[in-house]
Amino acid sequence: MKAQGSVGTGGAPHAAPPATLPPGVDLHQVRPYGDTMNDGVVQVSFSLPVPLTDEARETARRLAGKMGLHDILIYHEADLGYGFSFFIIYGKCRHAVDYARVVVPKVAAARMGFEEINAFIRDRVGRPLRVIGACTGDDAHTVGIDAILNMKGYAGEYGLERYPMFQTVNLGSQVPNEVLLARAVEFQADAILVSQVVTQKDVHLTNLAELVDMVEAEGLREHVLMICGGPRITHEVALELGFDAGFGPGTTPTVVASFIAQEYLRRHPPQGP
Amino acid sequence: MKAQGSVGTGGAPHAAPPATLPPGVDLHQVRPYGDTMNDGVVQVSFSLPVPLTDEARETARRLAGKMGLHDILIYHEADLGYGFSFFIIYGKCRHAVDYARVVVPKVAAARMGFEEINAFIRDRVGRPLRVIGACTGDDAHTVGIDAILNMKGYAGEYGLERYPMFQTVNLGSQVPNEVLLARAVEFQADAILVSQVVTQKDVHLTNLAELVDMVEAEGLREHVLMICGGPRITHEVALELGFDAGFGPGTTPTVVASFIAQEYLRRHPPQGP
Amino acid sequence: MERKLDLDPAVIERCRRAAASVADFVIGFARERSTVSIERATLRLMGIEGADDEGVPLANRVVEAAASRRLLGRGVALPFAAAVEATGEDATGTARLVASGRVRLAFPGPREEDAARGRAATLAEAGCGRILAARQARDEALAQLGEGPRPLLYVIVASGNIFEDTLQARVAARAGAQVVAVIRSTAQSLLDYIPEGTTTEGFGGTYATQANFRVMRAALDDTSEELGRYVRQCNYASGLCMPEMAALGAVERLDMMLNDALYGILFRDINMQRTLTDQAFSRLVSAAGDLTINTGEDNYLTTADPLAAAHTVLASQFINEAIALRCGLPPARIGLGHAMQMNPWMEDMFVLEVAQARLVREIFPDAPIKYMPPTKHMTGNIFRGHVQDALFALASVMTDQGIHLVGMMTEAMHTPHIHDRFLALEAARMVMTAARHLGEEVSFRAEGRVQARAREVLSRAAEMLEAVAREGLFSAIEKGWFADVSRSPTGGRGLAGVFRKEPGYWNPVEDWLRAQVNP
Amino acid sequence: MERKLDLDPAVIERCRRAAASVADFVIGFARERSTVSIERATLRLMGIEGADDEGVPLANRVVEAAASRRLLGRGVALPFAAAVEATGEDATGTARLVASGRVRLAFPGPREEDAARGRAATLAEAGCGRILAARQARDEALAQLGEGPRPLLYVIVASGNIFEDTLQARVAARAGAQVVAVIRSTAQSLLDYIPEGTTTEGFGGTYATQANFRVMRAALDDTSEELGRYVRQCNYASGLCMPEMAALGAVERLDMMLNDALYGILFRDINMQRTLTDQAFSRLVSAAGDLTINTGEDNYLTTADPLAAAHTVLASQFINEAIALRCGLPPARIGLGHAMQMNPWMEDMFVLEVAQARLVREIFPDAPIKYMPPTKHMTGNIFRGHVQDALFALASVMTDQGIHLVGMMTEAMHTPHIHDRFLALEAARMVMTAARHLGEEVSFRAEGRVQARAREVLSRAAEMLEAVAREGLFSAIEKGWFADVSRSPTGGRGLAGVFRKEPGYWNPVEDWLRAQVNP
Ligand code: B12
Ligand code: B12
Ligand SMILES: Cc1ncc(COP(=O)(O)O)c(C=O)c1O
Ligand SMILES: Cc1ncc(COP(=O)(O)O)c(C=O)c1O
Repeated sequence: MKAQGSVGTGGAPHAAPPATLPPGVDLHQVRPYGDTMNDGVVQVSFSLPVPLTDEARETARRLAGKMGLHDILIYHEADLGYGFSFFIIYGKCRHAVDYARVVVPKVAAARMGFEEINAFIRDRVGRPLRVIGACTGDDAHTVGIDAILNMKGYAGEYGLERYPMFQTVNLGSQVPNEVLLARAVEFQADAILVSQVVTQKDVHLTNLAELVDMVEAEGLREHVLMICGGPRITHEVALELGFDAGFGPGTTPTVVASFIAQEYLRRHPPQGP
Repeated sequence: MKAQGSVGTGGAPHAAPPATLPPGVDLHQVRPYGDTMNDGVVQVSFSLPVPLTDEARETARRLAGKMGLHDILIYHEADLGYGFSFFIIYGKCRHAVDYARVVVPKVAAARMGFEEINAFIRDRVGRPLRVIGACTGDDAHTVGIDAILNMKGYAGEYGLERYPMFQTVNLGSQVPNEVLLARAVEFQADAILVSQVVTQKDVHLTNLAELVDMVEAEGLREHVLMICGGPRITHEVALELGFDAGFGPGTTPTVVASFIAQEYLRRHPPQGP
Repeated sequence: MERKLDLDPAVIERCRRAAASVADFVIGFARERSTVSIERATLRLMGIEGADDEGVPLANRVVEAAASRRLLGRGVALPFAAAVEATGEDATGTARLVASGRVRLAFPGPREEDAARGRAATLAEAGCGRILAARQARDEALAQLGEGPRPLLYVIVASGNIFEDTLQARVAARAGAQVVAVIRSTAQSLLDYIPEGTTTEGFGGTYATQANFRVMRAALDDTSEELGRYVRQCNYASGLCMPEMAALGAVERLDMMLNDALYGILFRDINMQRTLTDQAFSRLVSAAGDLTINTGEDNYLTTADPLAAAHTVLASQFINEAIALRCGLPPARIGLGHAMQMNPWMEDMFVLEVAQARLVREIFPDAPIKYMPPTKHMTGNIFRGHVQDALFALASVMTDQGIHLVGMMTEAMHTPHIHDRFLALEAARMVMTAARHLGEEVSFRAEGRVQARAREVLSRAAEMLEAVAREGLFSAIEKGWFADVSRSPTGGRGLAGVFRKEPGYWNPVEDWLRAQVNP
Repeated sequence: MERKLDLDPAVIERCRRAAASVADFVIGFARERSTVSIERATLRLMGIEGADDEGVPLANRVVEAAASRRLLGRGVALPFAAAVEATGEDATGTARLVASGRVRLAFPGPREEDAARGRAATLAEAGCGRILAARQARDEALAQLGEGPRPLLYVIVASGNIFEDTLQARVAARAGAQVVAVIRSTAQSLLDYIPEGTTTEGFGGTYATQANFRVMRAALDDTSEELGRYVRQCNYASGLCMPEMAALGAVERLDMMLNDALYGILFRDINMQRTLTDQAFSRLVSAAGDLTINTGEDNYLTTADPLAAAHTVLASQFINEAIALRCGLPPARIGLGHAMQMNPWMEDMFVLEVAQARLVREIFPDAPIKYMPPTKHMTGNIFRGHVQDALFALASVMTDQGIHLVGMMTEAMHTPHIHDRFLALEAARMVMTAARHLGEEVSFRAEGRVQARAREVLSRAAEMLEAVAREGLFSAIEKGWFADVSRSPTGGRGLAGVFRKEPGYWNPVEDWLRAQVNP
């Protein structure tokens, strides 16, 4: 299978073929697909805080009904004991989405390679960009931020530390926002990179919002690029929080580097000679 | 684990403790439970007939929204190729069900054991009951009906064939409704047992409904108990189809035998001396 | 093949000897007989295609006509060839005239006989040529593209709609599937004719038709090109139309056919004389077309107890092998089937299944053993099911199986959804990658559970086979020795379609096939 | 323990020798020092409970008071005992007075000294008596109920609310869990105090408090009765309060404690002098309480590459073992940790993980090896994850692990939901039942992939350990030899809480503990 290039990724062993559309799909009415166009098949599972009884089963069925499913089949049920029951349900979903009208904000930066990015910064900016990163709050998950910043890098790409045209500081784990801000100021950072992995009780949102407020309070917001990332971070969420960009699972260094370089330039257009 | 009695069953190795209710559950507002009362956590998965793009992801998210989920997280996404994408989603369900008001029809027969049932029929009916069974239509799945009727039985219980007080005929697989009816008449069956396992395109419902019509057309409906079973059969469905009872997965012979004996007696009350 | 089970060759030899005598009986029995389906297959291979206005295949019409005029006993080929001579039309054209009653079938008079025989031979020649063409095309595609590592990952599609099926087949192929089987609609095996044209409605499967074979083959050929890997198509040479299915499969370049000596008898209540006669002919066809057959022993354990009846699977495999060899199928094309069907909650179930899987592997070293996933003990608990299938994949890679039917977590409930297959293939590939050489690394304790189980199953199979040889196959089946199912020699469907060959019976297609495979 | 890997005893001996010298250094280093947390643990074991009105634990207040008056260097026990003598109150009452400033701590004058020492000894005696009581209660429960087969199935609860946690723990126990660990709230290990009372809010876990320990213990005792099987409770003797956690755990009858020499240093950036000093004391406590410790090597491979760094895990296990032995923990209570962290898409990953798991098993035959599930390569694909966990369960039962942390299909995303645990336990039990004696049945090819890998890892561990012994542990850590993380001896949290014992340092609790375990 290795030969089929699936190492480290899984999914399909073959690259995706040109994205075609299946025959007969109505892009204004996109529905789930099981084995027939528009059959609407959906799989659902959940527990209920009631013991497994006929009534519990019926409750599960009605809940699925309220979710917009019909032809509901309870595939599996289990009594978890102590007043809990578990259900696996299949049904056909009434709902459809107008795919043709969906619009999604995207990171607006062409992806470049290692050499390209260094050349880009050397020629257009003329000096290395200063990047500071940290895993803030109580979060000790540094693997993500290290993947982006450290020499070693990620998924076969070097981290920013390896780029001649980036000057980097990685503060590591459990960094209070105060500390990050202070170090960013003394380092005169062009970009602040924050990682948040622990998300219980949305603690990551609180941490990130707080940092933005502090940076604004310092009147630094327009002088520095603010970028966040983590398994639960999306670009959209980042924008809502007041960041300039957000990166989720599987992000590689070049993606981030490309964004920093291009976005920095967009904000600091070179003055004419 | 064998010792823990889980052989053949799985689920929990221990019997369910007395069905308690978890503290703090509101039976008028029962919601899914993840790890906190009323958190409403639900897991959903489905495919969409569009290639995996940011828009497809957003479409999946909106679909989950329409199902009544909030705090929606896309746990996994995959491009299936040829214009299909797959999603695993978690979210919190807005819906709740009034469990306290749920009422479910149940098979109204006290479950008895082998000896008990034979004694019951001997004393109250006075003659063996005649039961005929078949797997009708194109369905060749006889394991289910055999489990109920044949000597061997199921889950450690003897099949009806083994009961002195049942006279049984098992027509086996792929029996046309006409044939089943004809044989039932000549056998003067007290009960007709039908198994339906293949359910594609709801072929089982069609088959079962047809049999009921034929039996009624013959004017035999009130003289014979009609019972169906199969992995997709519920008592409720059976009643809707005009059967007297329906039995689903895991049914054991005593359950069916108890019903036949008691229901027969209910319909043919012994005349006073 | 490394020998890890320390099996006694003498016992294996006993099995083969007993199986040989059973097979000789079957072949002998079949040689003296033909069936309406064999005659129809003959006509199809002489060039008849299509159906009449009522949708009845012309091949059926012609055989009915021949039967009604008592001509079948000596074979339909000659009278039909005579009619072609007379009308000057091609085979299909002539069949139309016969169907409409405008031409009556009859044996040629002495003067026409030579011409008729000549015509019959050329028609057979031409028709059977398509088998060779398909065979050559496959050889070239395989030589050019290859087909990836073993075991071959085999999945089913069964939407009922051949066009949906092609979509799902392509998605599956891209996800790693190497063989795509189109499951047939629930009742097709009981039909005594093959439906015509493409179909979009089916129950539990999609109708097997010549047109559907073509549609799927074309889709898979496209995909094979895209992926740079040849993807096989599989269907069923089974049921009442077994010989015709084999013929169409060979012509339309299917690569595999489910084809079993006993399945139809045991699980479809098809008459045993019918199935065994059809069996011999259909395997000749598969041999000529170089198709791989998959036998159906895996099904036995759905009705019988896998622990107690494992030896019946092995016994049947010996019989299937012996029959196949006598039909000219080389071991490399005999995909003997078995399955992992033990209760997953039974202590050491995995240990015993590994013993069985390895046993089959070592006894039939050159056969591309077809290993079937857990089905009987699958439940609606798709998460648990996914793990059962993972254990199955591990047993498969650990014991060197040839064809791995990828288990679906939803097996207990529905025919696979598009992502069921995707997730199942992902899991199977992951397990097989992670444990790629585990089999090489481990050996089994002498006299341990694995070896003891394997030995026990083998010796019980030997006893059973010798008993069957003594008892006779028919009466063994009647006594319910296979799959706990009992059938009588004169019961079941399709007996009326069997007849003894009369003196002078002639079948140029059969002759051509035998010449091809000279068994 | 059957030897399946043909390891060279000489190399193992080299490892133990090198580890011994590292451990001797650590123990020697710790002997000369104490920490605020050790002193607080001492006070708690002398009977101080509860917190002041601001929620600051009285133990912290008393140590602060002692520190502010420069009394710590000779140990807090004596001045505190003197205060108890003076006030006539019990330990907690006296602590209140000290906390409120109404009583000032001081060393007893020559005339009071004997009385104070006597009082200190009786308080220690009484407090430590609770450890013995708990130990006895556990022994009785285990003798009466037993705890089921090995490996022990270990699950975590982490709702943040101790009362939800008990519900989930009961459901898990009924589903087969034999050990329930309450994961701590994300930041707790960085707190230099232990919160008071029951808690219902936490991040990624539930606060570890004495009250929460009691609540969970009571719930598990109920369940143990119901199930007729003793269910263990586990928590963390880790972070800045390591010694106090160990003390409360021993008193409240926890059965296991995660407790590692390096984890806090590497993954929590806790100062190494602090952690290593706390470590020695906390292990004495666990030894006295007969708790099983679980070391944290499994974590290394989340930051380092499992293929390249597997030997660092083994090296650390030797060090943890050597330190534990010197603290009086018998091998049967040293739950050395390791994990299955290789990329599941790497060819033969399973083969190599089995080699590693078996290697650890054979080198530490009497340790209840704690085997951790795949975490790093888990993804949001819960179906794939469920299969990764199944492979893990198989490796575990195949290689005789002692404690099996049940993997959750949702590991990449959230702390377990109630049914995640249920499904995961079901799958693990199924795999372990089905493959119960697989390990007994298989042996590994001489010089094959399994044996070669095991040998390679062992010899690299030997080289590393000898290098660490030469280099010194501190500088080895500074050089990032463990988990690819580098820490400096003076960096990180909590160094301020470490002090050298002054001449005349006296700690009756420590004396009592040493007497107990006489290491
Ligand atoms: C490794 C790990 C640990 C290690 C961390 C070691 C270290 N130095 O990082 C250790 C063992 C210490 C650990 C401890 C804990 N962990 Co932890 N851990 C994980 C684990 C297994 C893998 C995380 C990881 O390394 N992923 C690999 C990296 C490369 O992926 P990534 O972080 O998503 O980063 C990528 C992208 O997100 C993006 N990115 C990330 N950050 C940034 C930043 C920027 C600026 C950019 C541009 C991009 C970017 O780029 C990266 C590369 O593509 C996860 C489970 C899992 N499989 O995900 C649990 C997990 C994250 N841990 C969890 C928990 C709860 C803990 C604990 C709090 C548990 C406890 N109470 O003891 C402790 C305490 C740690 C703490 N205080 O934070 C939970 C979090 C639950 C939640 N959603 O809140 C998880 C999900 C496990 C679980 N199911 O419970 N953990
Ligand atoms: C065994 C089996 C077979 C065997 C059947 C052998 C035989 N003689 O029965 C063989 C191999 C022949 C077979 C063939 C096919 N099968 Co099949 N088969 C199964 C399998 C694996 C197990 C069924 C079983 O035996 N269950 C065990 C019994 C004891 O359970 P049960 O039937 O539910 O019965 C219990 C209760 O329902 C109840 N009950 C049932 N009937 C009755 C009747 C009465 C009166 C009462 C009171 C109670 C009762 O009591 C029983 C005991 O508790 C299922 C998958 C699965 N794991 O369920 C697929 C399955 C049923 N088969 C399926 C299909 C599609 C086929 C085929 C049509 C495929 C094909 N095209 O080739 C063929 C053709 C057969 C046909 N025409 O029907 C599908 C059906 C899909 C659907 N929902 O429609 C399934 C679900 C597999 C799948 N996922 O595709 N199959
Ligand atoms: C040899 C063989 N033929 C046929 C079938 C099933 O198809 P049907 O019975 O619908 O022909 C199977 C099923 O596994 C089989 O093994
Ligand atoms: C020894 C040890 N302590 C502590 C922890 C994690 O808890 P925390 O860092 O929150 O104390 C772990 C995590 O696996 C561990 O192995």
